[in-house]
Amino acid sequence: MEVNDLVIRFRRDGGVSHAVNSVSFRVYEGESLGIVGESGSGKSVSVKAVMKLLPKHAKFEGGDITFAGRSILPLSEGAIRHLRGREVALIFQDPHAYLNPTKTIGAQMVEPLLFHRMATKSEALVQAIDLLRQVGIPSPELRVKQYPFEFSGGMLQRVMIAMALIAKPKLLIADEPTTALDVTVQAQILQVLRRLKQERRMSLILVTHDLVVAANTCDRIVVMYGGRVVEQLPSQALLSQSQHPYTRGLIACTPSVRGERTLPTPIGGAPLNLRRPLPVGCLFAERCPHCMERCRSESPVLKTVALGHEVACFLAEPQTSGVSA
Amino acid sequence: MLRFLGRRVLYMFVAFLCISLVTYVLMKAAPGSFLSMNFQEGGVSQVAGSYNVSPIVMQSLVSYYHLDDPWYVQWFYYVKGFLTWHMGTSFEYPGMKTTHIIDTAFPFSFRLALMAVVTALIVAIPVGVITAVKENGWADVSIMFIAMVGTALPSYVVAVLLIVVFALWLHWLPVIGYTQWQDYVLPVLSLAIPMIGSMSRYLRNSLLDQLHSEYVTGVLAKGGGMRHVVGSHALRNSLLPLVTVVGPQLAGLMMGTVFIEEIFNLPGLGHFFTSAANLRDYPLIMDSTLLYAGVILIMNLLVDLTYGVLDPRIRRSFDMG
Amino acid sequence: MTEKKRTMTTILWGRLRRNKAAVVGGCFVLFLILCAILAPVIAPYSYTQSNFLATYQGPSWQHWFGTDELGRDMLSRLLYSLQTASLIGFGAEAVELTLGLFLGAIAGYAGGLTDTILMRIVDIVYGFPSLLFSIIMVVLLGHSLFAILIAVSATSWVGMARIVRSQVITVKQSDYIQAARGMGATGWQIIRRYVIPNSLGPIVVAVTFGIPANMMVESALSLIGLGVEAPTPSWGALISNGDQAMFSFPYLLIFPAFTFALTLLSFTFLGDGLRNVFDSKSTQ
Amino acid sequence: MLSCRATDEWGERVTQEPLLRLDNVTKQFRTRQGTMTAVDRVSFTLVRGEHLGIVGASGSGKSTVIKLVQRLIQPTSGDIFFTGVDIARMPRAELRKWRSKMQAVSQNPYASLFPNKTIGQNIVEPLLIHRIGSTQERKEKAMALMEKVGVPRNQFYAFPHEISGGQQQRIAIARALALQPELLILDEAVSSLDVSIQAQILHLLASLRGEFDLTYLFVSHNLAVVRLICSHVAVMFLGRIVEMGPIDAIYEKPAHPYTKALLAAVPEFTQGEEEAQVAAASEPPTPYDLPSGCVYRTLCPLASDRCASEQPALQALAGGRLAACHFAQV
Repeated sequence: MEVNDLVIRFRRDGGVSHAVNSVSFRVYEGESLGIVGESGSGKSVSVKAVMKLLPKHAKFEGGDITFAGRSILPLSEGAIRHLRGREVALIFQDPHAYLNPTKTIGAQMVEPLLFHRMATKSEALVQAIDLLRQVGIPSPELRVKQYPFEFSGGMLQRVMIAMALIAKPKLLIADEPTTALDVTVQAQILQVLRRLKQERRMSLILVTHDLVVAANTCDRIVVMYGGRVVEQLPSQALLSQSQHPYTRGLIACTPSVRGERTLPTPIGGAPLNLRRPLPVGCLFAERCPHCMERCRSESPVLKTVALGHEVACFLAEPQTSGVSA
Repeated sequence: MLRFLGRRVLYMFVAFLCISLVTYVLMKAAPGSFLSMNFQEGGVSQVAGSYNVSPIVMQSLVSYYHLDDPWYVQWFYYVKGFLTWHMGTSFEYPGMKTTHIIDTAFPFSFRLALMAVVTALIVAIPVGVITAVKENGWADVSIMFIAMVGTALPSYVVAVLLIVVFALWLHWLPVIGYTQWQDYVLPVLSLAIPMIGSMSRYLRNSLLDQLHSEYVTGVLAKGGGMRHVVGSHALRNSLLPLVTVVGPQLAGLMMGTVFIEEIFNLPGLGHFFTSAANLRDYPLIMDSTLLYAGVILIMNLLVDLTYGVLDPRIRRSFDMG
Repeated sequence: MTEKKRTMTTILWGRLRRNKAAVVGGCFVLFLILCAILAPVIAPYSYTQSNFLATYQGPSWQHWFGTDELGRDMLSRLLYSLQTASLIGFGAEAVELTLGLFLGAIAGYAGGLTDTILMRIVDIVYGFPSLLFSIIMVVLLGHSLFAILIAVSATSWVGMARIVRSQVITVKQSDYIQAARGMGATGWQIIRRYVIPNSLGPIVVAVTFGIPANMMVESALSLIGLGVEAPTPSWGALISNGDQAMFSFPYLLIFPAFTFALTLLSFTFLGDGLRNVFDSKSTQ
Repeated sequence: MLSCRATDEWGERVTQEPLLRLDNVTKQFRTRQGTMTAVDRVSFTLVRGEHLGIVGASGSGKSTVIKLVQRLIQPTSGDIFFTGVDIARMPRAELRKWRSKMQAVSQNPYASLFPNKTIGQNIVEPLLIHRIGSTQERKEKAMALMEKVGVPRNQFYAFPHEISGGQQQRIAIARALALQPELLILDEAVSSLDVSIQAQILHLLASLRGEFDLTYLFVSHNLAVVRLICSHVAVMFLGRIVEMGPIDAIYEKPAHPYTKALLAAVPEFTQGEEEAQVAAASEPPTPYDLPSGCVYRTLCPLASDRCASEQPALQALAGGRLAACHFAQV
């Protein structure tokens, strides 16, 4: 999967919202990629765009998305449906919202198989029950007959994972899968995700606002700000080698239950308002502590500073010491 | 579910008693009715005199209507009479039992209403689905504009407009009579058009709510097409809010026939009701009111039951208590 | 832009002005109200003045909308029936609003047993065949304007009560009411300062839709001969009158039917516009 | 009563004057499914200058505690003392006075701001309610507060829906400060914000604490955030406090297994360390159907027969800590 220079705008009521302003990233087979950014950074829009699941008023204004060597953007609705659910599966932040409240769990779980005519209803149900057991749901035979409102958030997120995996996709995209959950449940869900990714050798894209979650779950991390990728690097390099001021800022902001009890250093200013015209130059300039004159006039492009490490900042310097990617 | 059903039926019964009590009180309070005689001075002979009826006839009427008993006994007989379909005789058509009039006229009105509902549903559901799927397209905007006009007008104004166009200008359809099928086209359409307007608007809006909800993205992400989204998920869910509006509308429709029958001169219950109202034929007024009330209550019960069938959340919560 | 003093009203007003159908509907409603008020001034003839030498005259310069079977000027009769309809429409709505606000607010705000009892009553009244009930009321109370006012509003207040109640409950449960309670606001302060202003939207919309609904009931009653006492003109009476003579003198049917339809439509467009304005309140 | 006040130094200097004391407070709700005990015999004391954090998962009753403290709901049993006065059963009219000394900032700033009033008017509102000052004075005060929380004065006539989430939360804080409260209740006050904004608000809270002599009662599910603002912490599970005490001691060495699990589950930059032990999937008990004995026992790795038969009471441990576990020891 490869995304290149993607630009997406929302047009509504005469206003334009610059949701995604040139985003590029790649996921390799069997790899897990974390996409990190705060609200309005365009991370959710980017991954939904991958499967063309955006509302009608979203417009692709540039760029290209390829999956397994095929370009996706020119595909017809019918052709893209062959990919959805079978090749690429998605799970979302709020499982209660993403399931039809009036149909049973079982009926909704088998849908990917039925849509793609991969199994009969009864075969599919057997698979569904088996998968529910794999994601750790007790007595799945009874659970498939229940409705979403009879599940807790954590249990339902497990159901979503099972449902996403039923057609054996090559890539799983998880959009903020644990944001709405309690920490203990979050830990369980992430563990399930990691385990299944290993077992099934699929690729995983984890979209999250939590840098820590991404770093702990994924091999590589893409940091987004204002609808652009500002840094891309291996997870192990995050703490020691990240260079973009925004990434550094995020790390500094993140509170911890261990170590020194000092207040985190905040990033000043307010997040970019994507409804206004975009500023010239670096989108982070206004909040950047190292902002130079050049940042206000010229937009920095991603440049490689080490193997698998790209930074979109004028101050970024190539790493001399070898870093294991 | 059974407990829920029991509670609803019990509630319906209570509501029916209340309505019958109100109509009963109104009937007693009506000025100029011999039924209000136990409020009047002088008793049977006096009233008989003022109605130009012989005291013997009057006496039999009095005992027939239990007018010498206290009010709650009278009320009891009134309700019992309705429930056992043994109501009094009409004033206007002496010798004719009101039940007889209702027996012949009500099915006519009911058929008219039913035809209108079926027509409305046949048109409104596809229209609602198409406009919702093509949200904000030209078809959606123009159809919804027409639907809003339809909603704004009462059936009898629609009737007049239809008559003007189809009977007066184009001479396509007849306006008077009720023997051949063409006679029914305009009355049914006049009843159906306002309903098509409001039903398609409601269906469109509730279907749009569903289509905008996130689970639709979920279905699409699984590889489903619009056909799956609408057919096996959204339409069913959007019927729930539709049922809420359709129920009371059906009830209103039963009454809407009153005016349509008046305009088209059709011999439905509404027609008799109108003349009964004008001529102060109290027994007929009260009995048909009770009948309409009963129909409305049954409709509401059906609406509640449909809720239970359509929404598992409600079904389960009923099970719990 | 935010340094200037602004209120929610001006913002909502600005939004309403952008909806063309609502503006046209609103202007027409204003025009109708003016016509109704000024009917005695602008009507070319009295609505009772008959002229047996000029019966069934088609539209002409003397009689724009023609004359009826008694030679009465149709334009004047239409203007006066507009007056009747407005009196009933607005008057009954005022009655409904008072009852609905009072009972709905009490039920919504008090909750508990009070709410249950009041809402049961509302449910039962809701189960009444409302039009038939209005008819019975007219039969019992007579044909006076007041009687019809009562007949029209007798059952329709329940709708308003339901809207008010649900609105009050929504607002009452909102975070900002909790915040106000936490600040130490008294119950009365909360109702006056937050509950009423924030629940107004749907109520205003309901009123805008309620007025034409009342007009419909009024004209329906007069259609079957139970409206205001003749010779006071009313749309329903004019329509039923025209209905009888439609093949020979269609203008007697067309003019009242079309003006009535136009009146109802303009109210509906205004109401629809208002609903959109209030719906989009929070989403900008 | 206001004789002694603590200076603000991370709650280091603590006076013995309790600002808020809950004594065996229980709150039960009657619902369709039966009686639900949302808060079960909760007791704690908050001294002026201390800052107490209440942590727990959703449904642990922490929000209910906050509502009880504000007396937005009435406790089923137990006493709540605020500045030494029992407010649990105080008539509403009298409560008004006390409420001005105790203000709250809620999780969702947008929903808690009056939508029909500009942000300036929102700050003026509590002053209006208590009829403090003239129109001009109120406006001046609101402007001053806006500046204190870092919102430019020229935003006075902006509406809540026109400003960003971080700004909205600043306004909510300014509004809470308008009445010069002693106790500021923060109900998940930074949970809905992005980390970069969250850090800004935390800084703001830390600086206001000294300036306005505030005592914080901070409810959050985020253990890391609570640690930055509070001196003490109470951990709740299904309506009960399972562990309570000075924050450093508890975070370093949790005594209750639930606290341990909570702390272990907080994601940390681990740099490839081995994964923390995560409990297997099991549904926590619902408040309608509590297990016998210890409420945590169905999830607890240490559970024994004694836990099923005997409900552990909060017992004092070394270092001023309390824990409700049969196996608790430090």
